[in-house]
Amino acid sequence: MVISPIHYIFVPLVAAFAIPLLSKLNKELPRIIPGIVLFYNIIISFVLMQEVNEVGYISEVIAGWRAPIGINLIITPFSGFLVSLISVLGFLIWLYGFRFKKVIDDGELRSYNILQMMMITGAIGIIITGDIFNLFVFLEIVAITAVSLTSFYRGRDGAEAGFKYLLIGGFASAMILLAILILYTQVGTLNMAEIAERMHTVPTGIKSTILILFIVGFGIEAELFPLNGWAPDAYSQAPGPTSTAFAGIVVKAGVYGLIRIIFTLFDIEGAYDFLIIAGLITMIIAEAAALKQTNLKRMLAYSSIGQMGLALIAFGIGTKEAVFAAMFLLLNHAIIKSLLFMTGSILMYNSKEKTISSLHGIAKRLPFISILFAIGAFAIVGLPPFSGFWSKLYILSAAADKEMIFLIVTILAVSVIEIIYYFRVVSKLYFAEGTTNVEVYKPKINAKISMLILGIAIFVIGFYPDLVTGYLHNAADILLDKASYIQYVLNTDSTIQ
Amino acid sequence: MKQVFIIILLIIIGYFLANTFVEIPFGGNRIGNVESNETVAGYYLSNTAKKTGVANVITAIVVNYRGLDTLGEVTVLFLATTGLASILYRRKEEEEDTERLNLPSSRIMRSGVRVLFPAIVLLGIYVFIHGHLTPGGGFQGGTIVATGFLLMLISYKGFNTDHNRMVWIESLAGLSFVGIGIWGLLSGNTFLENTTNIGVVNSLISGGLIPIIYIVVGFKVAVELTGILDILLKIKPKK
Amino acid sequence: MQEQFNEIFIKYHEIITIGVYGTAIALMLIGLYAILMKKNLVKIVIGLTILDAGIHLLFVGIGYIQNGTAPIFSPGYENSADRMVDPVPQALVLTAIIIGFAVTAVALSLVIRLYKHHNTAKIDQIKHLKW
Amino acid sequence: MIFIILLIVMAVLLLAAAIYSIVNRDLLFAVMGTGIVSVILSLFFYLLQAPDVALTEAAMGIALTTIIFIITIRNTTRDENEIIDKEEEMKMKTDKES
Repeated sequence: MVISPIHYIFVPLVAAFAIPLLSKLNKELPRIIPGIVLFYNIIISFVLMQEVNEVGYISEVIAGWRAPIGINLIITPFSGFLVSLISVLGFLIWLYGFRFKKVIDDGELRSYNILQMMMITGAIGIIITGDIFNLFVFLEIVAITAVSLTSFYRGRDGAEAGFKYLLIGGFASAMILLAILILYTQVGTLNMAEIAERMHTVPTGIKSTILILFIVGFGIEAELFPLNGWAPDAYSQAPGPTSTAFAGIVVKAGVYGLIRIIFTLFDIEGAYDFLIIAGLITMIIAEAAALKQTNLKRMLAYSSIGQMGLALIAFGIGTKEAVFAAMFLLLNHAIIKSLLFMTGSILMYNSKEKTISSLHGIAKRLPFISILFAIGAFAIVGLPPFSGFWSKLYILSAAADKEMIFLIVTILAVSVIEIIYYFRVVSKLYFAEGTTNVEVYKPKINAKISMLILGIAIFVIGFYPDLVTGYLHNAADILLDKASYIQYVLNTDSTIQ
Repeated sequence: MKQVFIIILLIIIGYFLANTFVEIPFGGNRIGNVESNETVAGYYLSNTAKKTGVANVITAIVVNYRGLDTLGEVTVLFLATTGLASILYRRKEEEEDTERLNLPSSRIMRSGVRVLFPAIVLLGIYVFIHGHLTPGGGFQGGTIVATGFLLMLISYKGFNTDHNRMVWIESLAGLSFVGIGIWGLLSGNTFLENTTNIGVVNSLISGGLIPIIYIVVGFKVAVELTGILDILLKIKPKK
Repeated sequence: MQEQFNEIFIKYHEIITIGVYGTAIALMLIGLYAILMKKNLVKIVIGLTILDAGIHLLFVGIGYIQNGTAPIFSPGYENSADRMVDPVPQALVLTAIIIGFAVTAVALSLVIRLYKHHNTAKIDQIKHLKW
Repeated sequence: MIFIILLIVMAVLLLAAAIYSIVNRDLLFAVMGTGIVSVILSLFFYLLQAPDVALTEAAMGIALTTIIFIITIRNTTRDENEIIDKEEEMKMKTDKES
C-alpha cells in the first residue's frame, strides 16, 4: 500500500468511526487514537514531501476515474508544505492538549477528540483536493466541527459564539454554492484544473460575479475584514487546544482556499489589487481592535487576523518574491501564534474573566511558560534574532521592489501598534507585582515538550532562515505558473501505484 | 431605518443575480459552451451504463465518480451527530431523568403507528437497496427509515432505540464504507474503485460495489438521523 | 405530443425562465431578508433554510433540458441518453440538501442551549460578546 | 400547456408559503410554512425531471427539518415577540402573591 495523499483522509476517518466502539473497550483510548493518527500524518507528509521535491506535483485519482471525470487529490509544493506544517502543528496541539481538559466525563471526551481530529482532517482536505465541490464539502466539515468545539464549554458565551459562527458560516457556504453553480453553467466541469483551462471562455460580467461570490465565501473562512466578526468570539470561547488549532490550522486552510481561487482559477487583473486593499483594511482594523482588548485570547485572535491581512497583502503584490514572503509569513505565523495561544491559555487557565490584568506578576510562579510567551511576542512583532523578522523583512523588500511606499509605511505603523500591545502584556507579566493568592495551573510534561519544540523552531528558523527559504522559492514559482498545473493534472493520469 | 437599508441591499443583490441569470439559458442544450460530449455530464450519460453497469446515473455519480464527496457527506452527518451530542450534553450529575417528554399520543396515533412503522421501514430499506435501479438511494432510504423510527419515538414512550446497538451499526457502517475504499487501494487500484464485475445493467445484482456502498450509507444515515432525533427529543423544556 | 410540447415551450420560453430562475432568486432574497431583519433565532434559522432552498432550486433548474427525461436508464429508455437532463447538478444538490440539514440541526441545538442560558430567543438580548 | 400553468401556480404558491413563514408571528405556523415550501419544492424538482432530488427534499425537507424545528419551538418560545410569555410570567407572579 504505497503512501499517497488519500491517507490523510481515510486514516482519520477510520479512527473517527472506530472511536465510539473502542471507547467501550478502554476509557483512555479516545485520548490516544488522535495522537497516533496525527503522528501518522507527519510520516505521510515526510514521504510525500520527498516525492514533491523530485516530481513537482503529486496527483491521485479517486475511484479510478481520470481527473475531470472523477475527483483528484493534488499536492503542489506549496500545498505540500502547508499540509506538512499542519500535520506537525496538529500533533503538537494534540500533545499539548493531552491532559489539558477540566473535569470531563467519557461522553464529552469522545466527542472532543473526534471533533478536534476531524477539524484538522477537514483543513487538510481543503488544501489537497483538486475538485471545487469537494472543497465545499471539506469546508463544511471544518465549519461544523469548529462550531461544535466553540460551544464545547458549558458556559454562556460558548453557545453564542458558536451560533454567530454557524450563521455567518451558513451564509458563506450558500454563497460558495451559488458561485459553483454559476461556474458550472459557464464551464461545464468541476475539476479546478479544467476550470482554470476554460476560464477564458467565460464572459467578464459573469466572471466577476463568480469571483465576488467566492471571495465572500472564502473571505469568511480566511477572516477578511467585514466578514470576521465571528473570529474573536470563537477564538476566545473555544477550549485552549482548539483556539490554537483555529489560529494555526483553520485560518491557513481558509487563506489557501482564497489564494488558490484567485491564483489558479481566475486571471482577472483586478483580483490582485483587491487582495491588497482587503488585506490592508483587515490588518489596520484588526490591529487597532487588538490594541483595546482586555481579554488575552481576543487580543491574540485580532493579532492573528491582522497577520492574515498582512499575508493577503503579500500575496496581492503578486511578484515571485512577494508570494515567497507570504508563504514564509504563513509558516512563521503558524508556529509563533500556536506557541502564543498555548502559553496564553495556560497563563489564563484559572482567571475567571480571562483579562490581561489577571496576569500580574505570574512570571515569578510560571517562569518557563512566561519566557516562551515572551519569545513568541518578540518573534511575532519581528525583532531581529527571531523568525518573524525575516518574513516581515521579505514582505517589505517585495513591497519596495514594486515601489509601494504607502504599503511599507502602513506595515511599519502596524508593527509599531503590535509592539505596543504585546509589550504591554509582557511587561505586566514580569514587572507588575501580582496577587499571590491566585493558584496557578502547572502544565504537565507533555504540554511543556510541545511548547518547547515550538520555541526551538522559532530560534532555528530565526538563525538559519535558508533552511526553509530555498524550498519556498521553488514553491512560489510553481504556484504562479498556472500552465504546468493544468497540463499536469489533465493530461497525465499518473496515479501512484 | 434599518429595514430600508436592508431592502435596498436586497434589491442590489437581486438585480446583480438577475442579470447574471439572464445570460444563462433555461432548458437550452446541455451545459457549457463546448459541445456536450466534452463536458463532464455528456461523458457520464454516455458511459455510465457501459462502464459502471448502473441504471441510475445520479447514483453512479454520487457513489462512484464522485465517491469522495459522499464519504465527506457521511462524515458531515456523523460529525453533526457528535457535535449535537456535545452541545446538548448533560453531565451525569445534571441528568435528572432522560426518559423522553411524555407526549400523551392518542389511541389513533398509537395504533396507526403500529401498522405504519413496519411499512415505512420496509419502504426505506427498499429505496436504498434499489438505489442503483430506481430513483432514490442511501440518503433517501435512510431518511425514510429515520422518519419511521421518529413515529415510534413520539407515540410510544416505552420505545427506546437500544443505544449500544445503534453505535455498533453506525460505526460498522462507516468502517465498511471506508473499508471498501481501502480494499480498492489494497487490490492495487485507486481508493473506492469499483473492482468487482459490473453485471447486466438493469438487473438487481449489477453495478459491482456501488449498491453495496449505497446500502451501507443507507444504514448509517438511518441510524445517525434517529440518533439526532433521539437526542433532541430527550431535552426537557424548562416550563 | 413531442412537437406540441416543444412549440409551447419555445412560445412561452420567457415565462418559464422567469418562473424557475425568478422564483429561486426570490426565495434566496426572502431568506436573506429573514436572516438580516428578524430578531427571533428560530426565524433566522428558517431564513437560512429558505436561502438554501432557493439555491437548491437553482441548482436543479440549470440542469433542465427542454422536454428532457430523468437521467435513469430504466428498461424503456436505454438509448435516450441525449434527451436526458444534466445529472451533475442533481448529484451536487443531493449532497447540499443533507449538509443543509446537518447545519440546521446544529444551529437549532445551539438555539435551545442559548434559550436555556438567557431565557430568551431574541438575538438582540443575547449580545454579550461585543465587536 | 399544463406544464406552464403548473409551473406558474407552483411558483406563486412557493413564494406565498415562503413569505407566510417569514412574516407569521406564531412560530409553529411559520414552521408549517417551511414544510409547505419543501412540499412545493419537491414537486418542482419532480417537474424538472429530478426524481432523486425530489425524494431527498421530500424526506429531508418536509419530514425531518419540520420536526427539528417543532422540537426547538417546544424547548423555546412559540411566540416570536415573547409578549405572551411575559403575560404568563406576570400571571404566575400575581397568583403566587395572592
